Amino acid sequence: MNATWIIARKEITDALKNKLFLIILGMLLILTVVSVVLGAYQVRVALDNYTNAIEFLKSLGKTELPPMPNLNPISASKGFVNYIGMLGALLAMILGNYAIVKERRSGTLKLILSRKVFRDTLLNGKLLGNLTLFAGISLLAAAITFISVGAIGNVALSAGDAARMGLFFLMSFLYMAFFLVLGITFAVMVGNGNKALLLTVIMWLVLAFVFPQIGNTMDMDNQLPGGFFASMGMTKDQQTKVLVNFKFYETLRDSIEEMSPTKHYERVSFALLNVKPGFEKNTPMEVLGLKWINVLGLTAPTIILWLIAYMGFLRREDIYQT
Amino acid sequence: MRVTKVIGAFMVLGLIVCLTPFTPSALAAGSSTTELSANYLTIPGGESIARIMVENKDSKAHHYNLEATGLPEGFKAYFTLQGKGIKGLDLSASEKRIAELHLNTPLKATQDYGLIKVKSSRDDGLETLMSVSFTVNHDFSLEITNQIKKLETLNGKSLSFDIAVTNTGNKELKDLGLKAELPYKWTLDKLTPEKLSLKPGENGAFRVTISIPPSQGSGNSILKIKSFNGAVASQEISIPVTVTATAGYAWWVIGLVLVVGIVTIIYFRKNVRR
Amino acid sequence: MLVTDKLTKRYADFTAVEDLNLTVRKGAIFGFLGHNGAGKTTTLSMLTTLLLPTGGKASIAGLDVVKDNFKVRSLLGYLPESVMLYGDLTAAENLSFFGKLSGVEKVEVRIDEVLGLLGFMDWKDKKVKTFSKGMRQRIGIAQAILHKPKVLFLDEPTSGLDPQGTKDMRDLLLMLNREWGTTIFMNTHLLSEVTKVCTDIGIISKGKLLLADSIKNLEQRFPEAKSLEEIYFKIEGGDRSEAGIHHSL
Amino acid sequence: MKQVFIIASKEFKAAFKDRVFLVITALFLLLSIISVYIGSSTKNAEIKAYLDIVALLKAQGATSFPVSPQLFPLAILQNIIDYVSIIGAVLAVFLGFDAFSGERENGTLKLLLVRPLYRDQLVTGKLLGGGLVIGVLLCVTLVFNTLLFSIVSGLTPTFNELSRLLVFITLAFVYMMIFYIVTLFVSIKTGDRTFGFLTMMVVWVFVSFVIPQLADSQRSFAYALNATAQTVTQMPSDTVISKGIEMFSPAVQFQNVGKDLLQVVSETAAMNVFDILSRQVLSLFYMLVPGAIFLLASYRAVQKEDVT
Repeated sequence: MNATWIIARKEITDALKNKLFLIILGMLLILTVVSVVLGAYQVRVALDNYTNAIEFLKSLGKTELPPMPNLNPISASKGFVNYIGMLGALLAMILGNYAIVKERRSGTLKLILSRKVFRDTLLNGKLLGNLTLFAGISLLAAAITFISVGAIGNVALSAGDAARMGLFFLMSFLYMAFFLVLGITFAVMVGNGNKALLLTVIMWLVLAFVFPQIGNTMDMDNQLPGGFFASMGMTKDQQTKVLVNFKFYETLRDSIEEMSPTKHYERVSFALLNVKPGFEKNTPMEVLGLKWINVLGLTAPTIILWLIAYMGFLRREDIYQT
Repeated sequence: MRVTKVIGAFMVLGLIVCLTPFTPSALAAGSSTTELSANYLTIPGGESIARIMVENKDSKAHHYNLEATGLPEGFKAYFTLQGKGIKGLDLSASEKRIAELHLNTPLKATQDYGLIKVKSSRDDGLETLMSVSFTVNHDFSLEITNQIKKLETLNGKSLSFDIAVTNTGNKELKDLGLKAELPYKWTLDKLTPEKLSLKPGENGAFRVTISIPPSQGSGNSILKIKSFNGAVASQEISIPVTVTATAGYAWWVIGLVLVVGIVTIIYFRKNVRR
Repeated sequence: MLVTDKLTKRYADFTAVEDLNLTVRKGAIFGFLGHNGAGKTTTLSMLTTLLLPTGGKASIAGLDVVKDNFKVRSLLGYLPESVMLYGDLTAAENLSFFGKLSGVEKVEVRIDEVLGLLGFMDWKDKKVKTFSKGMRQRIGIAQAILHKPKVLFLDEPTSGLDPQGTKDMRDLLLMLNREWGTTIFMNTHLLSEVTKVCTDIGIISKGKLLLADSIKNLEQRFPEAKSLEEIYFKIEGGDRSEAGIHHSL
Repeated sequence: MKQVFIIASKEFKAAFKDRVFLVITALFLLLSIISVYIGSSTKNAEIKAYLDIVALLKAQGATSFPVSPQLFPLAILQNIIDYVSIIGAVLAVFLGFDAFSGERENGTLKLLLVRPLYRDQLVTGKLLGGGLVIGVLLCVTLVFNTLLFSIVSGLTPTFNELSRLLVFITLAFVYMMIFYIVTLFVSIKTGDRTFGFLTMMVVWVFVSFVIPQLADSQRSFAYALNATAQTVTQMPSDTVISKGIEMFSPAVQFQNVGKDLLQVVSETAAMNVFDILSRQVLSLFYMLVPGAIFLLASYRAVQKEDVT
């Protein structure tokens, strides 16, 4: 058997014995069920409400009926975006960190590296094993979602919706993969396992909360909403004048947001799940085509981090320290 | 070519409500004798609102069904109470409330004058009738035309398109402006001409230039545009715009990945131990 | 000075120490012998008030370790088996912190005294995380004797030390006993150490005390034995010698 | 009492020597400063834009002007509520996660407990030390941001505003201490500090995100049908279940009270501090209960601890 695969299999069995991993995984799955069930139920209620409202309008003789509010069945997993964003990322960071640190603590890293194994093969095996694990988690969550939406929401998913949902779970997988690699890279680069974990978590805070928060704070939507201009009846000259003042902020804000894989994940997911309006009429592949930059923003950092981990691991001499 | 035929209103909705006599027409259910009548102005394709008071003169609570009868062909009517559609209302003893009758005039209405009856029927069978008359004003009417099915552009760029307007009324319309409701952070850069005056039957066009902020992600948005002056407003037309994000950022990222990749390969070549 | 009466520590599934009766006289250097897992550390933990006994009594200088635990703690000094201390603090900062907690007056002066005694002044302002095992052990001793304790408890004080370190530690203990009159209670599995330092010994196996006496008395009781080692294996059950306990001699 | 101070002062010094802690502290300060600076300057721009329009309208001879936008100066600081409730909580976790398990792994716990020091004094000392760190941090944030705000916006805070700020900082302190206390408890209970830390991260994710999210999904959406405007709008309103779920999240309670205090909610923006506090007494109660429970539990757990 191939060395990569041997290591990968060991990773999977290790994770399935890890108490914390199992606890968080359990929570994630329970939350998935809860959020999907609640979401599906809400879709149903909303649908009933809307139908009633339409009936009423029709009976009043109205011919121009309000458009269907945003109650597409696949947005049932809207809450899931957040849970994966939080717990999935946490889970990925823990596994990534443990993958390296546990070998160093138990001294087994020396034993492995003194065998007929290339250092990059070891890393590949670790990555492969953990990715398989997360692919499994994504599939499981997807299965739960499909079943619940069908059973509770009482809405049949169209092929397009199912494809969108599938793509969304693919994006979730990519998102978790990023944090997995982040955990591994920090564990490789920082000698002290504990410190590496803390740094990984700080990095997570920065990417998933601080950057989007700064983006929000600096967003004029919040400070000078479109409504402001309108209510003031501003002329366009005045508008542009005010806006020019914010041009610098706007660029800075934008670049900060672009650095956050969380933001990219959110953008693709919300478009796929129709949480963000404006993509209802597109086919799933069109959505991806429109959002390809975000998919890139989600995967590119993973690849870069991974290459850095390669280079770092190859050079590390203090790998034998605990 | 898609033409959204919309006729402007002489009196916009809110204005009608304001001008309506503050003593609403009373539909004094319970006393069958009273029959008041008021005259309302309306325009083809527009909606006017009549305020109707329903009073319960009984000492018991009752439910009242409301119905508008005698509508000319093509006309539609419905009732609302505090903005919500109703078919009837409940009144406790001696209570009175004001409902609104919405009258929709069809675009092709030819008559100048009409009369409808509002009937309230109490749950114990008591019925009351009230007349509401209306005058259709054919003087002012504005049509807005949009030749564009869909616009496509890149973020950070600006976009120009034409909006045509036609005066379909009997009088001249002066100082027509254009109001565009844009997505957040989009700006209206230029509007030529700023104002437009149209004689009856005359056509005119606005050239609109808007700019899309660089931070706008890929996706579909909708512009809502209408033309108006102090007296008339056309209805709103919607133009879908598909924005594609410029790939500048993407090239940087791809470039970075390539650089790191090459560095890694060189690194591996130079290191003996793997 | 130190008396235990049927001292017992029971856990849910096993008994670590059972009915331990022990007396250590004032000024003695008591070596508590036993192989790994015999119950030495558990006994030491109970005596230093870290663990609550599940049965029996123990007292130090007439003070009960449970009832008067607080007073007992101001009498004793303790060196755990592998002492780490606060890695980010310097030697002096560590000592100052622990000294203050022990209620030492003029702690800075005492630190200099003790470090001088240990020949450790050069490392006073270095961070502890940069120290070797032997240096850490010395700074560990420093924190234990900073407040001139009446009784000093040591858990395997020489484990992991090189020959020079072991000798220094021995000399230090003898000096403390001689100059300050400190009673010393040390856990060890090294017989060689016991022979060179201790005045009294106790042997514990599987939680039970097998023997406790002064070295002098033992020599009289086992006149035929050539060494302490022989006595130990005789009492502890000679079969263990084949299991390899002598490797630690 | 002396013993308590010795421990507290050591904790205090140790925190500011810890590089990881310093990084996250810097992050916290940086964020709050950015948000205040941007908040103040956009408010300025807003006011200026309004004045420009009024001037223009006057020049055109108009007699009626648009209403001045409602400006509540403290609302500029509103982002700090989020920072405290998210980053502040993590900060408390970072501060406390190895307070006990770290001592245990180091072996210094033994050294502490063989000294004439009551075990509860140890807990009190740790709490005091952590409290000092959090307190200093919040005070620096407050002073710095108030100054910055005054400089950028040119406004001096009134008495009401100052008292609101003070109460808010106190509340933020209490909130962060709750996290510190729970972390301390976990640290006493778990042997492995990494495990303890991750456990607290899970708790944090739940309190700050999952519970609010779950509660949000349980709000009932009234579908208001507006026939005139031909729209169907969703109006979220609290339900018993959503309220019930939120009870378990001190973060939500903190945000509720914080928003009132920092004039984010216009209805309460003019009230005095006491009215706000009495209005929010239930939120305060829900927030404090877990803190109190874990405080007692921590003292109990330390007494029971067997050090081997």
